[in-house]
Amino acid sequence: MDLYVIGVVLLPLIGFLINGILWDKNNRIVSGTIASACVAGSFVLSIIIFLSVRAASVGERSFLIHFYDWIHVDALKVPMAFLIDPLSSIMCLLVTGVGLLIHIFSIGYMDEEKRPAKYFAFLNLFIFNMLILVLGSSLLTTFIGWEGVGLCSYLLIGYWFEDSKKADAGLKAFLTNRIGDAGFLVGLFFLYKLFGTLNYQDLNVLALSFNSPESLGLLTAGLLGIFIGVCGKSAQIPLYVWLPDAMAGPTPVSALIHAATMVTAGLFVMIRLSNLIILSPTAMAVIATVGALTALIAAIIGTCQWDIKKILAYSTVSQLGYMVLAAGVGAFGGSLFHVLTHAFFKALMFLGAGSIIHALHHEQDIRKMGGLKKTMPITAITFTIGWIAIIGIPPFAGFFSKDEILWSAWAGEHGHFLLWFMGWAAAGLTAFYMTRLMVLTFWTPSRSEHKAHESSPLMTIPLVCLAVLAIFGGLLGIPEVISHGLGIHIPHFLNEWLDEVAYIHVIHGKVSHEIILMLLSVGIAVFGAIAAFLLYGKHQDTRERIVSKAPKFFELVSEKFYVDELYEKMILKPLRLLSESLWKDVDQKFIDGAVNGSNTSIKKLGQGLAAVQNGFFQNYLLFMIVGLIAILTVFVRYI
Amino acid sequence: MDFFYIFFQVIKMLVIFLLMVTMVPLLVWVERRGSAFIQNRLGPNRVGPLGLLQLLADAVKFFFKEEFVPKNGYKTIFYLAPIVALIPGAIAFGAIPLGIPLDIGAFNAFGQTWGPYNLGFQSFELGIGVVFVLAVASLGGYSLLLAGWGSGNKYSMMGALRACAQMISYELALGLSLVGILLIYGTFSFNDIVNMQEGPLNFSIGQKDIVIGFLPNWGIFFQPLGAILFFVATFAETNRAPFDLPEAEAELVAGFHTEYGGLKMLLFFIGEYGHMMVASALMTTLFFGSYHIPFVTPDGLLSFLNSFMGAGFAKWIQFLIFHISFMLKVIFFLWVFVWVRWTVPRFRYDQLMDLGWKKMLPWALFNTVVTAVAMLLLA
Amino acid sequence: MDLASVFFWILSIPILVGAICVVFSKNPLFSALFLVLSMVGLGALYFQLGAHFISAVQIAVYAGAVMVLFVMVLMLFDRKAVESEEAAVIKNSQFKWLLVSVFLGLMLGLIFSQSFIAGPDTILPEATSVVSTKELGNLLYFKNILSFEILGLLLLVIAVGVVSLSRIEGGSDD
Amino acid sequence: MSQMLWIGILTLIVITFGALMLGVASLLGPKVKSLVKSEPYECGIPVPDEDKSMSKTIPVQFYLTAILFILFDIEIIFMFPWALIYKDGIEAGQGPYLLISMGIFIALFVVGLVWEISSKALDWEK
Amino acid sequence: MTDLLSFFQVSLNHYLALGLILFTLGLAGVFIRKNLIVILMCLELMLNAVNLIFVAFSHYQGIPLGQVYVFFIMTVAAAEAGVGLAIAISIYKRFGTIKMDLLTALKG
Repeated sequence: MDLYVIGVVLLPLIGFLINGILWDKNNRIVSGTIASACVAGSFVLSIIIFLSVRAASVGERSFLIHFYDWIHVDALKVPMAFLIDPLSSIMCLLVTGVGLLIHIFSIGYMDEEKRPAKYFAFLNLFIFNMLILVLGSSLLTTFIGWEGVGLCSYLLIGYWFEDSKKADAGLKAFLTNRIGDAGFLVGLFFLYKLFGTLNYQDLNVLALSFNSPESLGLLTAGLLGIFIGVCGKSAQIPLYVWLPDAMAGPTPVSALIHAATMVTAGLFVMIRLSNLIILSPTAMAVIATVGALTALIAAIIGTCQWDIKKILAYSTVSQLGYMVLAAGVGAFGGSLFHVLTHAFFKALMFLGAGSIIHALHHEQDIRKMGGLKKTMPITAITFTIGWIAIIGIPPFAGFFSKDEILWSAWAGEHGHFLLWFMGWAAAGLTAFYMTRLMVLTFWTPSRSEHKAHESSPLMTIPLVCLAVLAIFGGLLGIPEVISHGLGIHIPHFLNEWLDEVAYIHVIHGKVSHEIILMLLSVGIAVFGAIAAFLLYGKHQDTRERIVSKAPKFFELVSEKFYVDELYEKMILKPLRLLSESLWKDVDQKFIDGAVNGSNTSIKKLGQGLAAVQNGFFQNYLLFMIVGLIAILTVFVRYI
Repeated sequence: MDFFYIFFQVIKMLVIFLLMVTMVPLLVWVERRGSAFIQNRLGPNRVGPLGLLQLLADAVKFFFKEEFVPKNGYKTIFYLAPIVALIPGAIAFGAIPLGIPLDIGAFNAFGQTWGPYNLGFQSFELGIGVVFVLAVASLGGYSLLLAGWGSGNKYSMMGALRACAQMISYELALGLSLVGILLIYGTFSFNDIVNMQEGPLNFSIGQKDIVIGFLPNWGIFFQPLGAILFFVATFAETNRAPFDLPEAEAELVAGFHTEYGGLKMLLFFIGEYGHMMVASALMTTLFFGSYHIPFVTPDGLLSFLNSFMGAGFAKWIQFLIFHISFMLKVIFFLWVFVWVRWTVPRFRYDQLMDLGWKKMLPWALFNTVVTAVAMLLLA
Repeated sequence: MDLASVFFWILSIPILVGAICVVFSKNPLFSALFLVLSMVGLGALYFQLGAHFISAVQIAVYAGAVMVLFVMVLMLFDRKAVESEEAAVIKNSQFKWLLVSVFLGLMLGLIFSQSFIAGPDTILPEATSVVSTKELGNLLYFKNILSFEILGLLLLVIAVGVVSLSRIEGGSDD
Repeated sequence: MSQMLWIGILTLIVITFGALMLGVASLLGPKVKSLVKSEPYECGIPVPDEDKSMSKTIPVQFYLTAILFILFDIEIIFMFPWALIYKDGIEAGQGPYLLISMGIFIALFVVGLVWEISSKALDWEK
Repeated sequence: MTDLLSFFQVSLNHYLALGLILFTLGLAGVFIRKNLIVILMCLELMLNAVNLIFVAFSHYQGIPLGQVYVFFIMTVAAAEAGVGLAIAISIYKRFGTIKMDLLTALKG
């Protein structure tokens, strides 16, 4: 078992090193295949691990592989060790599986790139870091992966650093993540202060026996700290601004990092700490509200975006909002289920968008697209599958996971009507902007001047695989109601799988309520889709009328609620002012002044003293005599 | 320290000082007659018998000469110089015993008896006789410098500097030559030195005492070279004879005397001749047994005199005889001064200085070392 | 008031007058002559204090040799450089005079306070007899022979040094 | 102590004698003021006082003789006490010690003298 | 009356006072006069004052060693005067003046 784990982790690192050495060779096939081979290897190994975990009996499915003691300072003992248990094995599968597909896609995508080796090296490094994050046995080892992943996202977003805007985007992503990480660390310290250890297994054990109300405040603070880290990494309300700009990177990168893996890291940590989160209701309330709000606002902004990748980015933010909402209401199983399903269809849509952009020679504005249904059939079909999955039409994956979240938001003991309503409205808006996207890119007549043609097989095969996954993803967690309705007992596979690792709650709402909610959510999805189809299809004029009725509101929305400008004004400007004043007044005037002042004063003193030594020997004698007199006076008085 | 003692002392000092002062005209007379005799001419014989009163006439003439001070000279220093010239000679002469001590019996006057006194025939007897004379002699240089500086003109200044330089060079030789004789005597006070020179020549080599009957026990036989060096040095010390370049008429217009005339000149002469007398007196006391007569001892003479006259009277006669013998010796050396002056040609200045530094000083040093080694070996 | 005290007071007059004139006289030559006077006075005082040989040495070395050197050197300089308008200097340095007089006052206070406390002559033993030159000689040649030899060396060094000093450029060898 | 007295008295006598002589002479002597007479006695070209050639170049010999006189005079003065105790020293058996110590001193004296002579410091111009 | 008379009775203090006055005069001379030669003379005066005090103490304490030291001081003072004047002469030759206030080359 240890060998497999080492293999899983080290293979991407080896790929990174090899590509690193071939740094400036511009043979993309060679470096691409090396990278994909490595990821494939680690994918196969993670399958073996998954199976062996599955083979183990239900009770002891978690294996701790201890390499060495990384930090050993009297009480603090942080081992460098990997924890293999149901949660990490499934995440491993997700990361390596989706990673492999994206690697294959990007071989095709990166055809006119100068130095593909560099790109593939970074990708492998990203996978390596993600695996450490996932397999980490303690919060600190996870944190290492956490940082590594942040680094790789920066490198990959700013991949075309010659263009200053893209470089700024990379920097923005990195900085916002750093802010989040700071919160994460503070939370870490609180938890360590409280529990004295950071290992997940010990934490879970301590969590069960935690009953001291007075340290509840400390626990909540710790959890909120960690939640800030999660907001940073998984782009929640305060710190989501970096994700839309992260689209500046190459599209496969967006697919891999900003859809499937990195953004879900926050959720992974929350699930790991689920036993703790359950203990503090206030933390859960905060998390739930933030999640719901993010989902709603991101959806609203998404409706007015024109750049294809921006739309997908905001939809990712909104879906992440759902996952956090699920964690907030205690449906940790549901949030992981949504993570998986979302990874499939979002990666699918991003890669689809990638092949469109690739075909239209980097044209990203959907107003200049259209008519791609006929010219790019495979991309079109796979994209429509993804579209259906995301808006939540029953047989597809999206419906089941979103429905479970909405149901637990409504019926869970931590749930609340408002949370459900926001989630529900967001679902409607998601349907609206996704269909808007589909209409403008595929179904309306072509508006682009480029002659689009289907992408190479290298790009289309991953699309197809992802499409299949998007379709059958839902089977992982079919809710009781449906399985009960259909008469066959399909176990909610995921909840059972996670039971021993995380807190899986059981909802005791009435079956009728559940069915009504399902119908409601499907209804809102269908309504949104039809509305978008009409407004962007034949009745362009009614859309103009609606927009003209409240132009400022729509302008506000299209400008993303001026959040960036808000940050700029509220935080960055004062910060800049503060630093400038610090630089000018404090540093220059005060400190330099003091330093220069001291030496000029000493120089003056020196000159003053030098004047005394003016060569007249009688002056020297004067001093001698004065000294003599001084001694004498003392002497006379004391004899 | 009663009244009479002081009275007798003062009288004694006056007598000795006047003795020196009256000797000066005599010496001048001797000088003029001597030089005439050497140059085969007559010399002063108009005034008084053999011209003896000539000096008196000169002195009277000097009194009536005009006194004036040169333009850019310093008045006070100009007048101070002659007086300063007098002092060293007189004081040095006072320290030298001129004869046998006189003891006066007890007598009574003013109603009380005044105890017997023993008056040494010298102004004051000092434990540090020899080095005192040397010290006072070294003050002699100031009169020259003052005269030179006071008279303000360049020639007298140069003359004064040269004379002083010469004087101090030979003072060195003088001092060093004395060291030899001091080694022999082992004391500074003149009285001890004189008493040591009594009787026949006797010294001890190893443990044996050797007595040479026919020679008196004088210093000359112990230190012949020292005596010669000493005598030559005194010539230079008094700017006499071969060493009188600084105030030689032909060379530097009489050197530092140029501006002086009249009585001030006379005082300078008195100073000079005083120095000569001190030199010859030193010569006699240190090397020629002061008042000792070769084969006669003071007691022997006294007993001989008692045989044919009264005791008190005999003492006076003995005192007188010894004094005369001392004076004879001094006059002999004075004559040598005069004699050398009119026979030996004058030295050139650099020869004079070379002689002083490069000949006299080394020889004196040699003499000292030899005596010291000899004393050690022959002890 | 025995004879010694009389002599002390009589001799202190020329010494002090000489010393004061040395500092105050305008013409350096006069100050030199007054210094000679004060030195001879000191010599007499040494005689008074029983140091006969030292008084002879004082007169022979100090008064007779060093001051002769001073007078000669002064005569060598031409008048203008030597006689300087010193009167002004002496007059307008009141502060310096104040300083010096404070020093004098303090020291005198020190000396006399010392004796008054302990009474005029209790602290000081009665005057002892005259120190003969032989005694001095024994001390010098048996106890301090080393310093005596070093002094000999010093004099040699000075002799060589002075000659080379006077030969520095500008010296006239004519 | 009394010897001091006699010396004092003798100096007084001499000074009064000298002052007396000068006083009488200046009283008796005629007082004729005339410029020529008080001119400093000059033979040859009178050298004006100011630019005396001597101002800068000082004849070194006078000064050198004087300083060397001081140094050697002190060395001679050092010999006097030695001369005194030498005779007793020999009786007391310290003779060689005294001789050697003074020998060193005299050696230094000789070295100084020889160096002076060889360095032509004392050579006067012809 | 008697203590007045006793004041005139000479003791060690009187010699010390005389020596001190001489020393101070010498110090003042060195301190105030501008002429280098006069300064050297005042220096000699100060040394003489020290000698006097030495002899006075040796006389009153009955220790003849004091006089030996006076002996040494005299030689050193004479040597010092000689060298001082040699320097004065070379200064005179070099700068044409021996006024101290013009000789200020040695300064900071």
